[in-house]
Amino acid sequence: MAFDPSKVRSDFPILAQAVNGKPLVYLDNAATTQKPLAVLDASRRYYEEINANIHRGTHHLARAATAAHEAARDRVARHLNASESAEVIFTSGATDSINLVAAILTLVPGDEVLVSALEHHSNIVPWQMLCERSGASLKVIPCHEDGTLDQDAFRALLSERTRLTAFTWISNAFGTVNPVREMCAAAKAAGSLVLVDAAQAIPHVRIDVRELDADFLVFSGHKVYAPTGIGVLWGRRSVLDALPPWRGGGEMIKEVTFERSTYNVLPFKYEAGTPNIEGAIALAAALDYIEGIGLEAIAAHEQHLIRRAAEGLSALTDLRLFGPDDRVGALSFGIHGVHHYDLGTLIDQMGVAVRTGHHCCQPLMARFGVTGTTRASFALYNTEAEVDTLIAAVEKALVMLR
Amino acid sequence: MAFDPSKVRSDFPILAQAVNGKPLVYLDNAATTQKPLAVLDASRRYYEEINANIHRGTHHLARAATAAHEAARDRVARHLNASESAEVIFTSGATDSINLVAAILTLVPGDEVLVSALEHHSNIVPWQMLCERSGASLKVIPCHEDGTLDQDAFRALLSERTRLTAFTWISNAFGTVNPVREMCAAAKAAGSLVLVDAAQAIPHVRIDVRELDADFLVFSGHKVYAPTGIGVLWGRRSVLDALPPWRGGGEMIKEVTFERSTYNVLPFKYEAGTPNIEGAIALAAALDYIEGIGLEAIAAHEQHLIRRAAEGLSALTDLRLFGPDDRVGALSFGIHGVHHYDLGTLIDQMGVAVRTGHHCCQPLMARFGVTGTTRASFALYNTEAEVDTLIAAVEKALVMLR
Amino acid sequence: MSIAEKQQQILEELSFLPGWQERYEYVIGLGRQLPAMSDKLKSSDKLIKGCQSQVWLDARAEDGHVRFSADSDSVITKGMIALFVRVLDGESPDAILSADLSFIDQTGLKEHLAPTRANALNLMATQMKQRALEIGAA
Amino acid sequence: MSIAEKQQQILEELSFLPGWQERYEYVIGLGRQLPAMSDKLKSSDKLIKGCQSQVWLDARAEDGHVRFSADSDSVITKGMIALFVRVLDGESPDAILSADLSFIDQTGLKEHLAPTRANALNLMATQMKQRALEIGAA
Ligand SMILES: Cc1ncc(COP(=O)(O)O)c(C=O)c1O
Ligand SMILES: Cc1ncc(COP(=O)(O)O)c(C=O)c1O
Repeated sequence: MAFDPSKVRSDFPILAQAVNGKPLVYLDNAATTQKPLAVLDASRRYYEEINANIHRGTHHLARAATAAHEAARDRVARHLNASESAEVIFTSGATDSINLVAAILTLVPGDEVLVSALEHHSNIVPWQMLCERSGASLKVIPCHEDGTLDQDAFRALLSERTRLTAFTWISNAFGTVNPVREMCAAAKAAGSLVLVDAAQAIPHVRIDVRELDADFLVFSGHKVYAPTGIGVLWGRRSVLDALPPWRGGGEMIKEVTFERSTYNVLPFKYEAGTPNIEGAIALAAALDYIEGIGLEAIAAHEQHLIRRAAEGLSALTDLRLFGPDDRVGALSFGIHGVHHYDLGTLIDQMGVAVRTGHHCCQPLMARFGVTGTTRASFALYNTEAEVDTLIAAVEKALVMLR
Repeated sequence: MAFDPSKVRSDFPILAQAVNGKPLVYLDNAATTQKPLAVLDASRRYYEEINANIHRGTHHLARAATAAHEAARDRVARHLNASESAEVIFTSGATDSINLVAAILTLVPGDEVLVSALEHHSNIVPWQMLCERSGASLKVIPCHEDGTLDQDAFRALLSERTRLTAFTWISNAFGTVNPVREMCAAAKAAGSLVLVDAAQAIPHVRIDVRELDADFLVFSGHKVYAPTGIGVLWGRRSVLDALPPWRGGGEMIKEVTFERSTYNVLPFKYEAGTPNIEGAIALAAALDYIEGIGLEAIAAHEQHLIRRAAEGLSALTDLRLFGPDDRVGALSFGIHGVHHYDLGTLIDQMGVAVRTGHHCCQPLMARFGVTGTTRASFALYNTEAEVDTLIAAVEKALVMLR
Repeated sequence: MSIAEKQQQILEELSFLPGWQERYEYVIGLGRQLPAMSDKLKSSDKLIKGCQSQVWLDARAEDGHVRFSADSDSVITKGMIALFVRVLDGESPDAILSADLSFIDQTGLKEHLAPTRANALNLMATQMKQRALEIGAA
Repeated sequence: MSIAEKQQQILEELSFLPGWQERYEYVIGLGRQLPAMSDKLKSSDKLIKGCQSQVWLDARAEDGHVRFSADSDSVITKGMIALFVRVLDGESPDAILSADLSFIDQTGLKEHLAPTRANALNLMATQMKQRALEIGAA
């Protein structure tokens, strides 16, 4: 195994608790991750030492807060290998980032937006709203029985009408890893803009936006050990410079008169109002934290756990695993004759936290003819013993339910 | 004096520091307030004890986090005396809240949006963008020399074409308190929707949305001792129920198919994606904190300080105070022949943090023929001694500059 | 037995079950025993859509009394509904309308439920009263 | 005196001023001594708009050398520009283009400035080199 999770568990005080008298086994990491002390301390230090409103201040605290906020932007840019920090726009989360892009694009009837069958509602509904507003149409890349996308169908759907292609790097429901580089290349060859939803990728894989060659990439801080309320839109400068602003307000303007306002440059053009300064700083601390352990070591550890879980669970009668064997992060399953909600309720009584339901992927659930699944998802602090507890809890619940 | 600030200063660790060897005197509270330990502890406790993604979770932590988040909504609703908690929508800040309202309104050419000359850019630019999009026109309520709004002109500007009237409760630049109840009544009598910007009001005055009778009221958490990245839109149910959603994504939907999505009820309809759960909980803690001291006692204390500052400063040669005598929260001044930026730079060297510049109110500055002012703004933890330090620092800077 | 007596009986039965496991087995057992509704009856106007599980509720008049049937795709949810059915089935509309259904809070079961499910239970109680009202007025 | 020598001289002058107050008085004094630009010269193409203060910069050729004049509504900003003007005024385009202007970082003044003002200083240095380039090429 790549690294020893027992060494890092003490960084996460929440994990030490008992639920219903049993030790908490937190396997709902695809929904949100827990936060290490380094991140909590960074937030707190910000407020205890340098909190001030940023950018326009002349005083000492305003200078310190501005410098820390911009250093956080640099840190994110470095993590993504962006060409410049100004391409990193802070938002309130992945959903906010996707809505930003959907709001600033102008489409006309006949234009097409292409999304995949694996998408989270946050990467579907904004495009539906854009299509409704503009008369463009939404096309869907179908997926195979094993939860991977049909690449032939994808290529057949691409045309000169495709204005924007949006797909997730890793499926939050099934853990499917899409061949994002190839998909970006194909979409761009067809002349489409490309948005990659990295909400699930950010804690598990190395992201290099220059190598990826997408136009937009989004993620949320809370899924990568940072707080809620902070997210990122990375956008290619040449694309964003040509697009209009979205939210209006302080900071995003150059000059305001009642007759006419002119807008600021990137990244401020898209950051109206007081940003989540603390959140940005804590996100930078979270990236420092995972890089301190090593993203590759974390990924290897998580892969080991997810394989162990898949093996153990697939031995149970009538259990069906969704998604391909080389899934990352999330493991989804269903059990014939057992409702996922009942299973989730019972294993919660045993201290095991998993997510049940549609995982904000109703169209994907419909495609597989289910109303939901049970999903265990993994983070750097999970252990082999926790995987074994999960399997034993599911077995015990099945005895009660059948 | 209503209460003794020395008793609460230890709740704010940041205030104990020295800047350039002098004790920090933080008088930039209209830009952002400092956070008491009770708020920092509430954030931290959330992450150390119950952090999970909310609403759809079956497990113990998800239940606890959901309950805490909804209790925070109830707390805000109670603070505003809202008819129901569902009228409280969490956003990322006041700017986000105003943009939300501007985005969901549909206007046509001939319609008018009325704003006041006192507004912050965040309460101007979203309406300009709405007017640009729709062909409606923006009208401006002018202000008198003393920085109060011209109420006769306001009434003359109201007509059956006025679709929305937006004004601030308290001016961030001058501390002017608008007669919001009367203004709401007049605008509603003319058939207009009304949005009240309570960004500056929230830390200083008691807000009762039922008594106020506006349709929308917005504020940011960070200006009322809560963290950055959380804000509120209160909206009247009958109005919001009839308006379309804005951001699309998880949580705000009822059912998603690729053909068509249906939307959730209030407040979720306007809360797409994972919200700033921690921020909402910390905001509730901040409201508890100020109510624990007593909003009326805080207001009386701040009034005492601002009057002392106004008296002391107005004794200085060539100094001009902006705004009316009964200003609240912020005190703005200019000194003939001295650039506000130079003044701010020098008093910062003496540990005094004020804001200089246009305060995101360029049209108001233009109205008064200045490029900016120096603004001292007050919070519950400020003291008489700090006011005296401010005055002495300004005097010393003037000696250096003249 | 009155509604209050039936509620008391349920609370007594549960008092013999100290652990979460026995209580859940009891609820699951109730869910199993409640007859399934025919697919014909499961029309969309009978459907109460929860966040995670679906519930069907039907009510009809029989000699001035209300007869309930209910179903769910989740057996635990179905067991919780069975508690209500056991208490209210066969009672008069008036008795149902004036019943205090807060006994469910005393079962200690609600604490284990997701807020959405707990809300679904409240919704369920409201719906049963609503149907009783319609039948009483008819 | 070469550009480097002039910079050295400024750093020496500042080294006699230990406190922030003396250093700011020095800068303010430089700002006062720098002649005001005529309103005619203060055209919008000469304006470098900062966040808080405005700066006007003019450059013209004189016998193959560059003559700078500058102004600002903020006297501290003007004093900071005066440091650059003192160093670069009257030099050849080539000398200006190859000058290392990082001496400003060693003055310790930049730490006291808002990031916007510090950026404005960098912008100022860039602009002065840009004008020198234009004059050299003309
Ligand atoms: C009156 C007023 N409105 C709106 C805002 C915008 O608030 P935020 O930047 O938190 O979105 C401010 C903040 O300065 C303000 O003072
Ligand atoms: C793949 C994917 N995209 C987008 C989102 C939305 O993220 P957020 O709710 O943080 O905005 C999620 C979160 O579940 C996700 O898993």
